[in-house]
Amino acid sequence: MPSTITLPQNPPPLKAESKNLDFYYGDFKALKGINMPVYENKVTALIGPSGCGKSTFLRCFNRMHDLYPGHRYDGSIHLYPDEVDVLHKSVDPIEVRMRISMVFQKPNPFPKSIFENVAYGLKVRGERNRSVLEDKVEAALKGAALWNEVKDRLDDLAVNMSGGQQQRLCIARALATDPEIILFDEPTSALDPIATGSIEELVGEIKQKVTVLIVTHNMQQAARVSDYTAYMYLGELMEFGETNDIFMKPKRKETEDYITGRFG
Amino acid sequence: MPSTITLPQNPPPLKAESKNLDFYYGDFKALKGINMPVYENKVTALIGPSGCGKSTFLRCFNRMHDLYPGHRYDGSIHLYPDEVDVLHKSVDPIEVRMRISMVFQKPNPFPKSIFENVAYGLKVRGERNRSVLEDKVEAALKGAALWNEVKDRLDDLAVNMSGGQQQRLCIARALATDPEIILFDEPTSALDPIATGSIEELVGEIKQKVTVLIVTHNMQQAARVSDYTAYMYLGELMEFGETNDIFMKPKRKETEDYITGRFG
Amino acid sequence: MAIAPPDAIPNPTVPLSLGGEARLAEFARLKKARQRREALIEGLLLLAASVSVLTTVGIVYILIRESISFFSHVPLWDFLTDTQWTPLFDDAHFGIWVLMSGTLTSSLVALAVAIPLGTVIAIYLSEFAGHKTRETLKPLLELLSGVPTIIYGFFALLVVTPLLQKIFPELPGFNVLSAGLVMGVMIIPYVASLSEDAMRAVPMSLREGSYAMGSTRFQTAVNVVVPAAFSGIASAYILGISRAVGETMILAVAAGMQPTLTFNPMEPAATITSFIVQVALGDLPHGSIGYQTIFAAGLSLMLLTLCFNLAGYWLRKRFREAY
Amino acid sequence: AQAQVVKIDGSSTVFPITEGVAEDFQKAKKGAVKVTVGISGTGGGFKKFCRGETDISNASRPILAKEMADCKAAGVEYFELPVAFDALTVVINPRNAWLKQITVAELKAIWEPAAQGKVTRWNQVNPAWPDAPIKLFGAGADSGTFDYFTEAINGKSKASRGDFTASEDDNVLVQGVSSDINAIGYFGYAYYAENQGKLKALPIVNPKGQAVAPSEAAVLAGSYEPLSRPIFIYVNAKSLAKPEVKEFVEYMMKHSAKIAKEVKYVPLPAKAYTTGLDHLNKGKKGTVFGGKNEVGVTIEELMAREAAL
Amino acid sequence: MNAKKTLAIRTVIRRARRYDTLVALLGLLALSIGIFTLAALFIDMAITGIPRLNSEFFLNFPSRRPAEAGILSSWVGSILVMMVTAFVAVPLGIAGAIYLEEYARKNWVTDVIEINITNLAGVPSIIYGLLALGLFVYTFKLGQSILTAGLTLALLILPIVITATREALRSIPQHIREAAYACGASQWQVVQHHLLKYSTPGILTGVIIGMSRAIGETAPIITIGALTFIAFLPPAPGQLNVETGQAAGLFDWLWSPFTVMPIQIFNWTSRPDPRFHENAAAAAFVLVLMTLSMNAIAIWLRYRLRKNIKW
Ligand SMILES: Nc1ncnc2c1ncn2[C@@H]1O[C@H](COP(=O)(O)OP(=O)(O)OP(=O)(O)O)[C@@H](O)[C@H]1O
Ligand SMILES: Nc1ncnc2c1ncn2[C@@H]1O[C@H](COP(=O)(O)OP(=O)(O)OP(=O)(O)O)[C@@H](O)[C@H]1O
Ligand SMILES: [Mg+2]
Ligand SMILES: [Mg+2]
Ligand SMILES: O=P([O-])([O-])[O-]
Repeated sequence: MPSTITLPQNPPPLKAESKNLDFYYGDFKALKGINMPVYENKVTALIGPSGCGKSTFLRCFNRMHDLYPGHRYDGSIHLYPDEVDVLHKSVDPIEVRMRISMVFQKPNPFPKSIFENVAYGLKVRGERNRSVLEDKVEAALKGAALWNEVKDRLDDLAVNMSGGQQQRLCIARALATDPEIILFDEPTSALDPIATGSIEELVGEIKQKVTVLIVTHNMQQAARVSDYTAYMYLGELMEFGETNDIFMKPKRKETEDYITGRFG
Repeated sequence: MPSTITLPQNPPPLKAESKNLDFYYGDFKALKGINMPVYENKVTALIGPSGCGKSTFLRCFNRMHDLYPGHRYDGSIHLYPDEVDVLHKSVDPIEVRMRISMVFQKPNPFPKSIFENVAYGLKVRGERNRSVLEDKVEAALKGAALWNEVKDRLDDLAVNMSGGQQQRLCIARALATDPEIILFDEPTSALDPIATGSIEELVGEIKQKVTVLIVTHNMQQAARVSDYTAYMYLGELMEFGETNDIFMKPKRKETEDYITGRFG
Repeated sequence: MAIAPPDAIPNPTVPLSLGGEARLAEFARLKKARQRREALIEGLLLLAASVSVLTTVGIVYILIRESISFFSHVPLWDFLTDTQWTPLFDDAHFGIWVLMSGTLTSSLVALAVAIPLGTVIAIYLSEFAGHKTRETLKPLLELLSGVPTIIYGFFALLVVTPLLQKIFPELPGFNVLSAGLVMGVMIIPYVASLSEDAMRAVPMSLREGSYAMGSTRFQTAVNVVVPAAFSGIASAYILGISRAVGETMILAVAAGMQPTLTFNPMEPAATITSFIVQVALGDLPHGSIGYQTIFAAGLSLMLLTLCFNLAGYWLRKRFREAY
Repeated sequence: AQAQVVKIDGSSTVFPITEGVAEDFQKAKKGAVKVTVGISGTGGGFKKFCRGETDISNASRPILAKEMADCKAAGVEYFELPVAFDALTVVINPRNAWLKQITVAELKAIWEPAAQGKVTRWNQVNPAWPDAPIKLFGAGADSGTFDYFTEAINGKSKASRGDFTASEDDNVLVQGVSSDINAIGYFGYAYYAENQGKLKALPIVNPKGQAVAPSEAAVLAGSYEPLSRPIFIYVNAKSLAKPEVKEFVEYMMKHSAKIAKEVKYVPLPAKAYTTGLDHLNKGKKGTVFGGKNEVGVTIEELMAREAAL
Repeated sequence: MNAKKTLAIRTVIRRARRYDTLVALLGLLALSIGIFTLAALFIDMAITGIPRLNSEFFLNFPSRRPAEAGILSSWVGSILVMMVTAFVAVPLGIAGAIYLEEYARKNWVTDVIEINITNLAGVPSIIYGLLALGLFVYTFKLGQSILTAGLTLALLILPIVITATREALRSIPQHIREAAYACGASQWQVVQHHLLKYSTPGILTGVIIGMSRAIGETAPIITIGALTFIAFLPPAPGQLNVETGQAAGLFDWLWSPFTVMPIQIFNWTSRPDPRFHENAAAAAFVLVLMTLSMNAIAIWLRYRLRKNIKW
């Protein structure tokens, strides 16, 4: 079944684009021919019922699946402006991950200090200069709206913070390396409403600087934070369009059923 | 906030009743002053958002919490006709459990043969007579609509059956001892739709003989199988009434919000 | 081992000016370079992992090499059927059964202590004891396995044997019984600790199922927990058996090293292990038949433990935890 | 650079003496010379000695023809220096009231290879003795004690029954005999002397028909026969070129008498030690026993032979 | 429910509960057998041995005079041997475990290694002694040296270290690895920056338990032929020899003859003079104290330190 893709009238510059993307967990085909644009400095939400392949799709962008044997990509995801295909086998997944950060469902700070958590991406990139590190950590923590809360205890263990703070820390960690895209996989599903609110706000802010791709199972959240929405079902992209359109006048019956809660 | 309890016009005989039931996990008060009737040979469904205390309440009936240190009851659950308070500390929890069976969320057959699984409760009750055991096992398996599928392989290991069969086996195990009440804690949440359907059917049948208390997170299921429904929220019983009433004309806004999916 | 960081910080690492094939080639080059480093590390790690294999190969090689020379002097048939073991005497006999009988008898005595006690302790700790009790008693029990075995040996000889002689006045000063009993106590923690781990790994839902049927702790333990944890418990037993069969110093010190073909624990006996140290204690004239004898004995011991380990492997495969 | 180490190995019987000398010597040299003393049994000691692995070998019997050949093949020449006399002691449990003395023939009946599995009760040896099981304890097959005892009793070195508790560790034997009323065992006199409370030494009927218990006097008088034996050290002639070895051996010859007494052996007359030194200085190598384990050599005979080298 | 049925059920329950009591009692009894043995052993040694424990006992070499004999050469020997053991077993064990847990793909090679490690853990220690004798002493000609003993014990405890490390690695949740990879870390960086750090308590526990096992091992050391009177210390690097004026090399001590605590104990107990048995008891007391405190530290580490790493 072909996807219903409604491109915006004046499309913003493309940041990435998946082309005929199939994905296999061993013999199981979890993604089926996904074609989808990702626009620069916009938030794109992936929605769909549990098991439809949202996370699978998201994790293709930073080649997270490479960590597990038997996981296989087919097709391509092009990154703009240089148009490199991140799934191409000559491309080092580590390089891809250096350009595309990720924030996970459950906050997963390293059991290290707050400072070291944020600085980690920089260290991996070879940055050793302490003052550069300090500046970038501060900027990232400010960007993640966490600086005021933690500036006096940068050496405390990150795992002793609250869930919401931990998730913001993970966002700071992802921001610190100036990525081109940040992937969010249900970043608020382990958080309470207040923490959720602050993360949503944050996503709205960081899109000034970086392109965001976010998986969520919460329709309201998708509606609140995203500019574009993709509805997936059974490994296929059913519908893609501007968020307002998708939620107000979905083109497909399936999308409408899902959005109105009649199903799922 | 007082519960909204709508008793039926011609109430059937009471089988059990919780009175001012509080429950504590250590310092955390998980149940707050629950008063609720359970009618004989009826199915009562407990619904409510995750974490509201449904399982906690259910497990008070067979004193399952006694297995863990620091879990504390306050209040009472009376069992009729003899009006014994199952929570009273002079009452032996083992005796309570012999009168009130339970079926769990995940099928949990013992690593024994099918026959021995079903016969287990009888053996615990001191039954040694092989022919009595055989008769009762057969009756229970028939009651759980499993007899035809397994009668030729009663000596096979129970863990080699499918999930749905295993859950029906657990029901047979619970039925075999002629309990007065059977508690179901989300018995179908680990099963596929077909297995779910057969379990729901089964619940409808066994209520001829035994009183059923069932926890479910699936509104449709509650509507389909139960005669009475209790809606719980944050450890409190919000509303109790006949299932039709609760689903058609809930008395409280919260109940309505939950049932219509506006929340949760 | 510090890994050189990827060359540049700004993204992308490959300049935008490059295009098409050249670009991909540059990517491939970078990837290769990193993969070489990683492959080198992986190789080193693999090397470390194979040390254990080399150890086994070394053991097997040494045992077999010396045993081959041994069996060129002593017919295998004699080795297996002779009822005397006097390899260093003028009238040399090489009946391994003499040592096997000692090994088996002492192991049986030890296991008769360790397996029931260890199992009961495991059941108690996992199903009966409260959290606090378990967390204090289990470590305390595990200390038992930390005592050097030579000390157990003297304990058996100087404390336990005299006590036993009060009960059995006929008991000789060196006997398998006393050594075996002490060895059993030494093995208890191995059996108990591993069995308890296996029992505790049984999911609570299974226990709840049993309790919900109205069973007691004992009924739950015996009918549900133990069968569910069977393969883990079997591994614990196998480890206990390997320990018993391979224990050396307790037997060397307290069991008398008397090579007689007997299964009576009330008598002194030599085991494979105690024979090896006994010879090692004295002389090891490299290349002599005496030297080769201990390797032949060692090979028999190795085969014996291998049998048990294979049995354990099979048991684990056959009775994988099914919950 | 390897430190200067004097390597000694061999007999457990001789060990206490060598160990004592080593201890005092190292103290006297303030740790500049290191001495290791191993216990491999006489036979094991000679194996290493004749491969040139040790400087000095302790021996509780003379070097045997086969060992001489080994040494020769490896080009190892040696000096033979007696250091003391020992009374190989046959012990029984102190509660054993019926055994007063024993003859060599009776010992042979108990210990000969043919007795294995057959002679298991005391009355099988001598009908006058009770119908009780015999519990046997003896030196391990690598020890000079075993060689000497089997030679003296059974007439052939290493010819013994095998079903007894054998140990290189004499204390194991002490423990065994002292805890069993039906036990009989044998080892060096020193171990008996230290454990007199736990053991009873059995008088042996000597070739002259007298029952003699082991004692310093009996050894000196030559009446504790055939179980009196000289014990030796053998010194590698090449090693003697090393100053520390030479120094050690000289020190040993001067102090053996005192230490032998301390560890309950019978010291040789002072002349024996000076003769030994003499041999060293004059380069008189070799053995006076001709590769045979002779039984019943008395102190005088030994002195005479050594003097004649 | 009628009264008769209730009564019947109560009888059944009461009967069943009797077994509960019985098993609880049996369990406690069995536990106390173990713990009493430990106590008896400890007290027995303490009573005999403690009077001998003074500074001289630790600073004297063994001697034929029981009152002057001490354990200097043996405790120094034990520590040196342990150093070699740790130096070999710890890096090898950790590296091997990292390979198996993080790198190895599922194939027959890893299967072989896997089965092999399980088997090695069950190989009697005396067999390691034979390996050392045949291989290190006679084939590689390392002699009866500290090096030989250290290597032997290292092989002996390798499976313990590997297993402990693997368990520690396994207990690190996958999401930590994913987080690190998502930051652009390479596989080795993930190991180096994260896995090794977070598994330290577990690894340490395994290493300590392995070392406490090694320090008490007697049989393999006897097998390599180290039952010897040693009244000197191995040469310290740079130590001047009074006679020759030569300085000892940095690693000379590796080739030095040695003795260790269990051997010293064994030696003393096999002496006729009962006063040596007091020495043996005292040395045994020291050894047991050493192993028990190592075990206690390991257990403490396992129960406490692990709690400090939260995910
Ligand atoms: N590691 C795996 N191996 C095999 N199948 C997998 C694996 N991970 C996911 N799947 C399957 O792939 C499909 C898509 O899974 P995915 O996790 O992408 O769903 P999702 O849309 O993120 O769902 P959710 O909202 O529950 O997170 C599902 O059918 C799932 O069962
Ligand atoms: N063992 C426990 N210790 C402490 N708190 C607990 C425990 N079990 C449950 N709780 C808490 O008690 C509350 C009620 O839990 P309960 O499991 O009864 O919820 P529930 O309604 O059954 O939810 P669900 O639909 O997710 O099963 C929750 O806040 C839960 O976190
Ligand atoms: Mg997902
Ligand atoms: Mg629940
Ligand atoms: O150790 P031996 O003196 O008996 O050779």
